[in-house]
Amino acid sequence: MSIEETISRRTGSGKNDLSVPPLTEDDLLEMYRTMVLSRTLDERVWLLNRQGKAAIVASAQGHEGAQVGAVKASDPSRDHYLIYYRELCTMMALGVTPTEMLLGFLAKEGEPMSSARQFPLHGSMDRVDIVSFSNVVATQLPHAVGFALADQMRGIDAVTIAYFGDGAASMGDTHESMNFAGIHKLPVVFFCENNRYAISVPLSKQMAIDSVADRAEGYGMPGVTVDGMDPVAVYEAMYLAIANARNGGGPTLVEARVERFYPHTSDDDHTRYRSADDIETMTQRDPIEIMEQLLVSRDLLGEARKEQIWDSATRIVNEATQAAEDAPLPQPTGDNDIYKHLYADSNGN
Amino acid sequence: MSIEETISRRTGSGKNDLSVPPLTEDDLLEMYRTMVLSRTLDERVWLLNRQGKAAIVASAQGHEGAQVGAVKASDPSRDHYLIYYRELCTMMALGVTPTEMLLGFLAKEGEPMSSARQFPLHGSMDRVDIVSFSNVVATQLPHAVGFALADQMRGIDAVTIAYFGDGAASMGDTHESMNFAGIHKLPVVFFCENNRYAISVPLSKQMAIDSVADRAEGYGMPGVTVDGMDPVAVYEAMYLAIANARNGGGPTLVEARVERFYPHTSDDDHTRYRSADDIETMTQRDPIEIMEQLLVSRDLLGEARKEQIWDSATRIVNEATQAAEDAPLPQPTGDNDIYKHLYADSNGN
Amino acid sequence: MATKTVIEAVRDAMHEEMSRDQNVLIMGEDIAERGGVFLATDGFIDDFGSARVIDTPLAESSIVGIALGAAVNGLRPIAEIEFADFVWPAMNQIVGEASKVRYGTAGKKYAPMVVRMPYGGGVRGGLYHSQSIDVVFAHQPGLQVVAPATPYDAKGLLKSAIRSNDPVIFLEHKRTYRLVRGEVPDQEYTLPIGVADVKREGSDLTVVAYGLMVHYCLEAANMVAESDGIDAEIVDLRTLSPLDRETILKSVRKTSKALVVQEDSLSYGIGAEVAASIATGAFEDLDAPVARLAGPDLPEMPFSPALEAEYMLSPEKIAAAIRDLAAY
Amino acid sequence: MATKTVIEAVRDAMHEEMSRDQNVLIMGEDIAERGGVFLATDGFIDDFGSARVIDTPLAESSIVGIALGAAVNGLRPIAEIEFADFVWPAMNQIVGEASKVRYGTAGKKYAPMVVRMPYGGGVRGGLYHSQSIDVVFAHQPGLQVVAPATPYDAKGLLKSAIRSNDPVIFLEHKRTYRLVRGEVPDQEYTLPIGVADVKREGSDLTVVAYGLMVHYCLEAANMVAESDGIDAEIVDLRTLSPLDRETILKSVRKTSKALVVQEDSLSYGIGAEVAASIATGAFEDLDAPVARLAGPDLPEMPFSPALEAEYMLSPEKIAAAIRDLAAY
Ligand SMILES: Cc1ncc(C[n+]2csc(CCOP(=O)(O)OP(=O)(O)O)c2C)c(N)n1
Ligand SMILES: Cc1ncc(C[n+]2csc(CCOP(=O)(O)OP(=O)(O)O)c2C)c(N)n1
Ligand SMILES: [Mg+2]
Ligand SMILES: [Mg+2]
Repeated sequence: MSIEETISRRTGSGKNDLSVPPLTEDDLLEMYRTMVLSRTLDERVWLLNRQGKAAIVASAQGHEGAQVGAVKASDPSRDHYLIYYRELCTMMALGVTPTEMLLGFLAKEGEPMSSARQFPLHGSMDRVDIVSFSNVVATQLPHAVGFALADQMRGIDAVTIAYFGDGAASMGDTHESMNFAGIHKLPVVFFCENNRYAISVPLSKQMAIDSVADRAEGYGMPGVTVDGMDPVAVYEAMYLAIANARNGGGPTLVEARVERFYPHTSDDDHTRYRSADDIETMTQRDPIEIMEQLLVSRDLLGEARKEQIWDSATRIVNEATQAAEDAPLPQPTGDNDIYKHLYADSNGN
Repeated sequence: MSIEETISRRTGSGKNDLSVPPLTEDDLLEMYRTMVLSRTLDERVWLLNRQGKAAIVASAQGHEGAQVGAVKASDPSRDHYLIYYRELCTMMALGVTPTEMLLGFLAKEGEPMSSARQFPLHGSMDRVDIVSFSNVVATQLPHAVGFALADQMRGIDAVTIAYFGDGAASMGDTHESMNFAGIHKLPVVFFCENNRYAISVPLSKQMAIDSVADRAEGYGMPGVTVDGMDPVAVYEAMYLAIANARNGGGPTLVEARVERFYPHTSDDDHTRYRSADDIETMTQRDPIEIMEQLLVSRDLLGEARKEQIWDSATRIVNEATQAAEDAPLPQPTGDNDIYKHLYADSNGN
Repeated sequence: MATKTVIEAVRDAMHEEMSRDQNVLIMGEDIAERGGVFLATDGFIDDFGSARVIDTPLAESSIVGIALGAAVNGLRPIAEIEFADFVWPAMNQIVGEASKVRYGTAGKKYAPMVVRMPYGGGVRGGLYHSQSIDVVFAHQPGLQVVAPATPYDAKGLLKSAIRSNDPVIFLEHKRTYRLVRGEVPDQEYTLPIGVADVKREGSDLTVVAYGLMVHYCLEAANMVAESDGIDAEIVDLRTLSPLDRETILKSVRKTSKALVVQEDSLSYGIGAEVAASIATGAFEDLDAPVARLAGPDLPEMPFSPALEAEYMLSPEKIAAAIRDLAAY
Repeated sequence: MATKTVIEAVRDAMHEEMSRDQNVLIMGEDIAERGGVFLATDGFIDDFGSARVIDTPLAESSIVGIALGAAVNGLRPIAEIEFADFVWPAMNQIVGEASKVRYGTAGKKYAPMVVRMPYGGGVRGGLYHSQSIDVVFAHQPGLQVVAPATPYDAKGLLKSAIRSNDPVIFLEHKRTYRLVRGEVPDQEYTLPIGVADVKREGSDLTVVAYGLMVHYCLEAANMVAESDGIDAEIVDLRTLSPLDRETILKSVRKTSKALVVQEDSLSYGIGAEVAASIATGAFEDLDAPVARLAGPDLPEMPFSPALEAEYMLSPEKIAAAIRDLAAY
């Protein structure tokens, strides 16, 4: 069944109400640039970690296509992004700068999400509604549902995207959230980045089924699985899900099948639990290469432009590294007083 | 799809491996007697509650067919019953006496499950492995899965039945338990008594789907819905599920559609939230009458025998009431010392 | 002034705040048509509609987690947990998440929400309808924990809780719901969170308590005044966190003796912090060791009446402890 | 005697018990092929097989709840929670359920299980990899709560925990895992749960601590001995519940002064019960108010190094508190 059919069957809307605007050449190039920038920055953070400068990194490598496709389908000026730790490319796509990201990884002063109180990618952003309160897996799903409930109640036209992994699908919070969203037909899209592993636990020990999307029916919502290595396929699926949510059609569960190219985090060593074969084959498809092939096939990318894009990314990341390394570590005084922001002040702020 | 087909399709066993032994005349009469006894005792407890003698009662009226059918399909000499509070008829079918039950409702000395420390039906029995540790909805589901895991690991031939309601289906614990049982193909049957209400919350506010059994697919197990007002239908479905579990086929989710004839508990008033229509129609089918019709159609029940069975139940319940009323309330000394059974003694007991 | 019960005061506070502020909503089990199992929201569904009075599925973690998301995104949800005993599945969303929103975003996001729940024993609730879960919340900075004893306090504090821009755990002792009556002003008022209250002035010793125990302590104080001429001062904590150490210490510095009373089991309970704070803060003033009277260190309160009574404190038990302390 | 780290001692204890008793199994996230994120179960999958070393789904409530069911039905499960910060979703199954099995069945059923978890800060763990969650367990009668500081204690106590017929919460301070080394006997031994240990004898004052703080206190004691000639006695609680008040009081009666040190935030923490127990139990002996040194009342430990250091106690901060108390 096509994604249009799956969604329209469940929601009762006509299939023809749902159509996906094709991506322009600029869109495609921008997506590619973002993925390249994310990959370059990601590599840099691993380096900084190995140098003892970045305490921890959870890599988005292999997830970039899914992440850039999902953001492209959304509207950053009004939508809410309840991310988890593996969303480096999502952040890039939403316009967070490499310097801002690196301030997070190096826990430096000026870090925008939590003032370096939290792990990288945790806290919230001001410019775009990116939110990730905690490291506890799946807790963001009920939060996302609450965001959507608040919007629905006040008639605010925004969609909330709840990001999570295949491991997170096992948590009780995931079940409770999807159930509530289904009952109230809330404008939320559950976006699962299924990379077949939760740290070391493979999918077969995480669930007795092959596809997280198969759970959607049990919550009265459409569930679709998409090739997460293909940014355009993810864009299309997410566009339909988001459009449907925006039109009052309720939630959708979109599962993007991706690969986690690196170990779980910089503290992990995946050779302990992944077979050589598995490691070898998982990188045979790379979302960046898939995007390159598309661009090449459309005559949008030649070797020169490609080199220029990669070089530009390196330059940007170099500058960002410099800026972040130069930034001071926050000292627990003044604005960074650790006693600040415990409760609202007397003005309620 | 038939229940045989559903189960065999999922588990890969041949349909013909599964067959249900027909119930004998004695079986049917015994089931009827148990239901009548349960109904009579249930009525009595409401009376005792209205007289201020029983602190609380959650009625099984309307659930008796499902409960008696499920027990009939199991083997009390080895199976485990992880019940919840609404299992009065399950307890009767498992051979717990009306006196024992009434000692629980009146919180009297000699109460067999918790020595009157807990609400009625909470604690555990010695003769049959009936267990219900707590009032917190759905917590018994992971316990049941743990029971089954322990049996599976040691090659013990026992099946665990996990009882729960439609409301309990929403809890995270339910999701996590079914997921684990599915992965490890554990010998557990999830038995949902769906009475369309969780206290006052109707099914439509509990889930966006019509049938709890539809969730089973998402855990890689068969899910079947059965008319819970028909004891024989429940027996058959549960027999197949239990036999399949015993044969290593793994878990099944069996949903029995029942009606809750009385308010949630003696503290509730369902006219606040159920329409007159709903209350009127829900009692139009009664599991006891359905059983009577079956018995009559098989020439097993005439008016005289029927009267004798009901009279006998009343006599038994009268005697039990007397015995329970005569029993003393436990005093916090000696065996009922409230400091007892906090931790094991020095012998580990 | 009208005389109200605690449950009426709770209902009135929510009704007034929901009428006053469109962004206040209430969600929980059985709160809509049923009006709540204790009728705290009786009639709300008619007055405010199903968008603002939401019967949730039976799933506490999501009740709190969804309320939290809605709070951060602009609403002021009141999440009702049907009994405090059932809040454990939601502990992660309360203690783990809600408490850290403001802190963990360095003030950019915050969660104006109230989690209400009936707690406490002496109602034949057995192991799972009698629990005191207060210290688990009180231990977590970032939460405010309120536990009123009277209709007046309940109403004024609940209104403040709903208006607070940070999460409040609002603990209602279920035995006080209909048992305790008191005067409540007709005109609107609020009471500040974080301020204890001297419920009886006295000169011989200080008794610190909260919730139902305040009433038992007041009864006990009357007993010992009559029988032994002991003049006890009763401090009602009202807010468990942040703890108003100042009011407690002021009283103990005056009386030089302190008894801390708590319904919950003794060890690591609310009374431990109160007693420790007194022992350190009023060291030079104390004429006797700080005494604690609490439930026994048992998993919970048993069901059968005499067993429950053995577990539960009573005015008589408190009076005996007061006499002992006075005699030190 | 061999020198081992804490994590090696933990691993050895489990390995020995699993070899000794077929009914012991371990379940948790990443414990099989991965050998645990801290390698506590390194190699177990090869030695004991996948039926006894179970990689669970990412679902803490079920990890504990299933372990509980298995325990009641005859096994001795060890449930591993990957980080203590992630135990909150399982709180209901631990505090609500496991603690009450024996009590609520009047002794007919019981739950021989251990829930192990790495806790504590000073590891750049930020808000969600630094938490001390000890008091929430210690407050619940029916649980035993163990928090060793040394390899010797960790091994002996974990073996006892696995053999106990009632649930044990076993708290391993993750910063001690590789940092702390110590002698461990080659022959088999167990240590009794519920018994505190004097880790340093001294005459001037008593310092009570547990976990990582024991080592910081020992360092601090050496500092003040050298710099000020202060002779501090260090009591390591080892078990938080049941609390060994006797050993604590014996020490304080000797020294007449007490400092209670706790990494966790101050209010309603473990130290409150210890301080309150001392203040009451040793009232006549105390020459100074019981002092408490603890983390600040903040939601959690921040991530950036200087912020973390500001939150976290250190030997220097403890030494300063010892000097203050000695000078009282
Ligand atoms: C409740 C909880 N349990 C355990 C952890 C430790 N942990 C962090 S990430 C992770 C695996 C998550 O896997 P998945 O959801 O598939 O996301 P992925 O990392 O593969 O993108 C685990 C177990 C946690 N953070 N929260
Ligand atoms: C976790 C939890 N939340 C709330 C309650 C209060 N409560 C007791 S029974 C019940 C409804 C259960 O409904 P269902 O599972 O459908 O079973 P039924 O009573 O209809 O047989 C509720 C909400 C509880 N016991 N546990
Ligand atoms: Mg994954
Ligand atoms: Mg029901």
